[in-house]
Amino acid sequence: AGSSSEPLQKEDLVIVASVINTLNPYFQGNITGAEALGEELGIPVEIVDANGDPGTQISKIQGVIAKGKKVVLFVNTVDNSVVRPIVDSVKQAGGFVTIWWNKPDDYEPWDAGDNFVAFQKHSGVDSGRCNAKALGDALGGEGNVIMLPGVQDSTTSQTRVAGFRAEMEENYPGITILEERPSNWDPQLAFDNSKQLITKYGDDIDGVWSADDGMQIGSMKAFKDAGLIDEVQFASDGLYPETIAAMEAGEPIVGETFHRGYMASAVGLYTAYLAATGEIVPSELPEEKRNSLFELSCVTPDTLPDYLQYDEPDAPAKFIDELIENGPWDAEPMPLVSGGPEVLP
Amino acid sequence: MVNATMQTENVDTTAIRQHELQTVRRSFIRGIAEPLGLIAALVALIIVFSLLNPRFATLENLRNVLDQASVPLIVGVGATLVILLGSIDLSVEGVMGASGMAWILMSANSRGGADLGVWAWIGAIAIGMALGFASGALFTRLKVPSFIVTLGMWYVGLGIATVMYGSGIVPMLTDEAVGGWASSATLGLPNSFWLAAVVVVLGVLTLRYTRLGRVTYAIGDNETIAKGNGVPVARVKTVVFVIAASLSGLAGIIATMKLGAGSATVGSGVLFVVIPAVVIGGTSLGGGKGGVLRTVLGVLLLTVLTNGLILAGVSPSWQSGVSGAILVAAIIVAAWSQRDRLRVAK
Amino acid sequence: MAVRRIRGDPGRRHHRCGLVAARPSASGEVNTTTPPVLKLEGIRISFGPIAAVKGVSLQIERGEIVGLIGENGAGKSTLLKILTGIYQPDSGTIEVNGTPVRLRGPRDAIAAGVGVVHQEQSLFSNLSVAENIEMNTPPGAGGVSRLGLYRWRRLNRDAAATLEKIGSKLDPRTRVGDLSFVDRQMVEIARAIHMDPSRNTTPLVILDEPTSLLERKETAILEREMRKLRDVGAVIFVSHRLDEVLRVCDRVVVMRHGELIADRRTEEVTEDDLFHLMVGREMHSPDRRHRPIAADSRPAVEVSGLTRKGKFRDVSFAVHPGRCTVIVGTSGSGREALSRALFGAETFDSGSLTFGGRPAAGWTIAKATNAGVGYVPAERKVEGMVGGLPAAQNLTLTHPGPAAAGPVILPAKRDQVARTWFDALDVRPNDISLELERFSGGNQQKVVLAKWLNSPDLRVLVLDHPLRGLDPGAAETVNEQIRRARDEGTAVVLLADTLEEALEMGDEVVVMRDGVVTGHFDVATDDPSTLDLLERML
Amino acid sequence: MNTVTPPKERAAAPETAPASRRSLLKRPRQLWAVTGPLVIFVVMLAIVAGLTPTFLGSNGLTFIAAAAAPILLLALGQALVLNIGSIDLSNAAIAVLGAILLAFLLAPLAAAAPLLVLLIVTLFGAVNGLLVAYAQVPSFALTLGTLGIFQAAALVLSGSTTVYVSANGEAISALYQSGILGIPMTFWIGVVLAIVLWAGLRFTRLGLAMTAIGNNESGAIFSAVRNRRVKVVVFALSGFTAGLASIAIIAQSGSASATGAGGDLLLPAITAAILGGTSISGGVANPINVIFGALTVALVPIATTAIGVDAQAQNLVYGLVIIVVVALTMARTRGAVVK
Ligand SMILES: Nc1ncnc2c1ncn2[C@@H]1O[C@H](COP(=O)(O)OP(=O)(O)OP(=O)(O)O)[C@@H](O)[C@H]1O
Ligand SMILES: Nc1ncnc2c1ncn2[C@@H]1O[C@H](COP(=O)(O)OP(=O)(O)OP(=O)(O)O)[C@@H](O)[C@H]1O
Ligand SMILES: [Mg+2]
Ligand SMILES: [Mg+2]
Repeated sequence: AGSSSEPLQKEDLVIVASVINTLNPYFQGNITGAEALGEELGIPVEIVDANGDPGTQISKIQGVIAKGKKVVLFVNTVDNSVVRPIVDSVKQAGGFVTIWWNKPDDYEPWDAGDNFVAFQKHSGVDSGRCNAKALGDALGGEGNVIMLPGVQDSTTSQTRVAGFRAEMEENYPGITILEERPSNWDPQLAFDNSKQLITKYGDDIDGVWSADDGMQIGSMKAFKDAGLIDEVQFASDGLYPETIAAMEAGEPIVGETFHRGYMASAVGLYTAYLAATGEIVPSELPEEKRNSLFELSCVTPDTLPDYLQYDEPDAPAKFIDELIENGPWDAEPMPLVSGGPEVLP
Repeated sequence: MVNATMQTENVDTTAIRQHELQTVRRSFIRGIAEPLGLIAALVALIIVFSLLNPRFATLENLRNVLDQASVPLIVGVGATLVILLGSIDLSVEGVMGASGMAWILMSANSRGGADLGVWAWIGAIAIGMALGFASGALFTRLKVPSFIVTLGMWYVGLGIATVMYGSGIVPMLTDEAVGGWASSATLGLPNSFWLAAVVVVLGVLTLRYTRLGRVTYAIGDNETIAKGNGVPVARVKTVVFVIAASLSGLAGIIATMKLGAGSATVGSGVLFVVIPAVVIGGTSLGGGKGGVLRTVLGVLLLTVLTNGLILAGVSPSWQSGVSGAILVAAIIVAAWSQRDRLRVAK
Repeated sequence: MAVRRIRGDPGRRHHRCGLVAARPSASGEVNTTTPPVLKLEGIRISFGPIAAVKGVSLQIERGEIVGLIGENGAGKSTLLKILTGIYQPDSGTIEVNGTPVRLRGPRDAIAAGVGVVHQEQSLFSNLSVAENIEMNTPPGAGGVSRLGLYRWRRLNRDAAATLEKIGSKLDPRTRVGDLSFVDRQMVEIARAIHMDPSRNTTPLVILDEPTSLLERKETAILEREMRKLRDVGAVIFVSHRLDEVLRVCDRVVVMRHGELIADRRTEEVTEDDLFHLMVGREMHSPDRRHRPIAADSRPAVEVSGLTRKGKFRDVSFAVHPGRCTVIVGTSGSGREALSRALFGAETFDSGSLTFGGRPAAGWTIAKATNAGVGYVPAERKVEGMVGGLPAAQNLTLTHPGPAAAGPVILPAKRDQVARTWFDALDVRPNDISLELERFSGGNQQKVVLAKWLNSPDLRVLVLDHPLRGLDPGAAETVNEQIRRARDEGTAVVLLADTLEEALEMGDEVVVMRDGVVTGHFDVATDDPSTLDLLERML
Repeated sequence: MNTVTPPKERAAAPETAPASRRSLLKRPRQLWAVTGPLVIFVVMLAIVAGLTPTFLGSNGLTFIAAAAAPILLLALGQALVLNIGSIDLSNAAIAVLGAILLAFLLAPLAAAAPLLVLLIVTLFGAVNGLLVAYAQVPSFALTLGTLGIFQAAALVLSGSTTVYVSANGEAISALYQSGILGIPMTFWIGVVLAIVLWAGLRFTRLGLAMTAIGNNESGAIFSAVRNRRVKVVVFALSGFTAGLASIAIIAQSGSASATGAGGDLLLPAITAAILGGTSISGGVANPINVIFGALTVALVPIATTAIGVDAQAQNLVYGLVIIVVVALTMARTRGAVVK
């Protein structure tokens, strides 16, 4: 029983951002973005920590919905099983939701109606390709690489892995992928796995790819401890502040991808907000604006300075100004690139 | 009525003596049979893995295995004490997170703040002790099963770490010397292992030579009887929980130091290594039977297994299954000879 | 001091007249200077609605051995648990050696010099004999631990010395779990009398039914040891074996329904007097009717050449319906293992076991039960019952009879069945929904027995020390039930506590020693004496 | 000399009141044991409703019941296992494996799929039971091992990816989407099962045997209780309820994956069973109260959010609340040993 036809008033709204946990810079960016947007729009903000658990994510969101205000919701999903129940609840309560990163393949926003405003993400394949290119070039097209994916059945990790492997296969035939060790987005596990792989392959390893910067931090420490840090090149996704510091300090990180948590939540929430206030009618939007892939920038040590501006203290506010001026699909530096679903190579 | 008096002075005790000798011998054999089985299993694993990958049997890998074993060993000593009581401590990962995070924030790190040096260690372990004390006190005073108290304390520890982490950047160790201490070697073996070895020795001595240790066995065997013998049961249990949590805190520091970065989930996965290790070692979950050295064997077995499976190239998807199957096989083999129609195994 | 009024007991006088006066100790000297070792005044305690001890006053002098007797559930153990600090009385005062004490816990009692052997075994089976003996010595005081560190050699030496005192040569390093039942009881006694010599308290040693698990020779050792304790302190001795009490004690006090109702010097009373005081009726004279084997009867159970390695060897006998065979033997004779083999609780290696002519193949408890075998184990609390379940559930657990229709339990019918048995066996309290663990030992035993008697077709009943811990009145009731079952055609195999019991109950007596049968008597025709049996046992 | 009072007649002995008169009201402890879990849930719900008045009006109960459904189903099986003094650490993993199987099988088998899955997971449970009973190993260690095996099976079977129900999912998802009194059917399945199990424990010989084993297994063995078979049945039932939880998972999300919904329910389900008054050392279980235990477990995270606890402190509060709530509902007896 959706009630999407009547535009909602600001006073009736609450901005809600649900994150997987609060323990890494990306998820904290999600929170920052929601808070900045709330301030700009003058709408109260609630943060929901899923604590890494799908059940908790669903029930906490439902708890917020049950408080009564109409939700403008951004969900960084723990996994794709949470999407249907969350959308159902939001729909029932007449709120609006944008889902980020994961959703079931067979479930599209337009199947659910206007309350499921959009599904948005950055391309994982692009991220993997970006890293592969940087690593391949840094190694001069020759060498052995190990891979540290995230949680094995996460779509995000799987697309990044697919992109990385495809790029290597197509353009860097001289590079051998020694082994893939899923490290569950966990720096500690990445550290342990790297140690084991170091013992297994010793100085045969020339490059390390991690599916996110958190794991890369763990992996780099293992190579440091083994005294091999100068013989290995690293590439990963996320460009965490820690990674920037490391790159500036000259550590061997050759490739990164740039995207920011605050941008994702701001874009997601703003899209939902526009639908809530009736400024857009989701069912009238083209499919690419409802299942969307946003731009992801490749970063190398040379291009790093271009991106430092986005971590200045006032960057979120600036980005939100840009967002409100140009709309959710044209905000630099993450305009819409294409519609989903993402095609695996 | 029978003859009221019987000559007691000249009771023949030779049969009793023989019986005693038998029992002493029997218990001695039983005492070493189980660990021998474990050692045999460990040796078998080492041989198999060495055949599968020659890199397995190298000094470098030995260092690696010992380094990896250090955190579960330190935690395992505390877990053994708690399990000997017949209780269980699930709070390990939470306490590790809280202490590790406290330690890195009080040491020289990328977020700045004061570098408290030794005081960082003391402060971080104190947090562990406080959590252990809370567990012990809630457990003994409110009589809530340790399973639940420490489950709750797991979340509390994780919560404390999360709150300390706040919304800043990831705290990274800035002092390379500190960051590298755990994994660098003294006398050919990693420092973290030496530290774990000290903890293990202290654990063995505590259990063997202190009243606390002996009373821990007594409580695990039968708490009601222990109370009847004037054993201060509540106090002993609380102290054991404090020791266990302090060791978890120490392990949290070591793990954080190794990682070089603050992470609330620095302990993730440790619980599910340590408890199986204690159990495989042969310490009974019912309490009263087992010991620290057995846990050492259990930890080494599991660490070698993880390491060996990776070196042998077993697919990650299969890994938990292979470990599980080996755990199942190990406990069945260990228990097989003791099967009896009247035996009660919970 | 606030004395709580117990319902139905308004303002009862404290029974202390005549108890306070100093009396000569057994060793002959009159003790006028030293205060009494123990003085109790108006001790009361209740558990919810149950008033277990109702105003007990008692005084014990140095050098006395006081027998404490009473029916099951009279409150003996409860009173003694107050003395050992396990329960705190609702009201009343305790004086030890002239000074009032509050025993807030076992440690206070130990510090006051009270040692105890509890009715239930209370040793740590995973610790060594020495550790068990030393366990309740306060740390530091005895010197076995210094700065919290154990001194093993000292510990073992001290424990060995104490063991020596009671004539036991157990190695103090043995794990208690590896000991036999009897050895464990010796360790318990050693612990109770193990007092720290450096403290000059007058020890009070409490022995709560220490002999119910002991064989004759151990009992004799214990008696000797109790007499020795007279020289240094005093002893309270609880036993249901009245002959023993009369033999060893200087004075006997009798409890009934939580009160002290009599206090006698042992010279003045007979077993019959004590029985009357305890139970309130005359002792029945032992019923020695023995029943011949019916001409056409086939044995209900036939054991032939039965062997289990290390336990028993080549045992043969048969029991006919309506007859009772008693197996006697000392500990280690293998009779216990044999009785368990009959019930399928232990296996056997060779020989054969036949029930009603059918061989017992792959014998298990389930098969035995189906074949109409019942078994009352010696370790009642552990094996005999499910303490946490209500009595009615325990009673109908194995053979529900009308209490169940197929797999479904009929609660009303079940309660009816249970009530019938409660009335028949005079189980007290008469509350079928009370958890069985809350009944006294004798009453528990009645329920355990009823569990088997409720079988529609009980062919063989194996009883391992069924009177263990029962007061003489309860013992009579239980014996009556056993006889009744026998008279109704059940074959009974009984492991008796005493040789008298054996001759009273048995139609046949099988004597075992070291796992083999050394004697086989038909009581009616051979009329063996206890000495005949003893001869073959030792 | 020294006769203090004359021996009294037997009949004069004061006895405890007969059973009929020992009503619940006279035993506050027992009354609390029966009603505690319900009271705790209602009180917590009232607090949440008081702080966020719209909560009950806007489907709050529906959400709680929906979140509680898989927890309840797992907790019911766990309560049975705890009741015999064992523990089943693998049941949540079985639920995940079952969900993956169901997602695969629904399209080809349609209505037969849930039945087949229930059969398979019941067998998994029975294997746990067979090993515990006949190899006589501690269930904690054994199910910890099989937990690893089931997890690996889930990963391998699903190819480490999410498995979607490609057809015939409507009937199953209706269990989540439709309901009675606004409460989804998945939860009602749990309620019905709880009532059946409650009656089974109290009014069948099998149920009595289970409780007897949990109370004193040796005593039960000597009372000719078929302890091993009973254990196999109990673990099989735990597998069966895990299968029902698989159905609830598929009903809710239409897909399953090895690390997705369900796997994290192990500890919440144990907590729910204990909150429902189940003794962790065996011999006490009341499946009906497990319903309220599960509801409370589902309510706690919702409540922390509703009360407005800061996101970063939610773990901390969750941990404390669980301890306090269990402390309040625990069945305790004087002098009982708590491990
Ligand atoms: N913890 C308890 N809770 C409730 N009732 C109890 C408790 N302990 C003892 N009782 C009751 O108090 C009464 C006295 O029990 P007690 O064990 O002292 O008897 P006893 O004289 O030692 O009997 P026995 O000869 O069988 O050992 C009994 O009715 C018993 O059921
Ligand atoms: N596990 C064992 N291994 C080897 N010998 C044993 C074992 N257990 C008992 N024995 C020996 O077997 C013999 C019989 O023991 P058992 O326990 O059956 O006698 P019992 O039943 O205690 O006799 P009773 O009924 O008179 O007390 C004894 O000599 C005992 O020392
Ligand atoms: Mg008694
Ligand atoms: Mg014996």
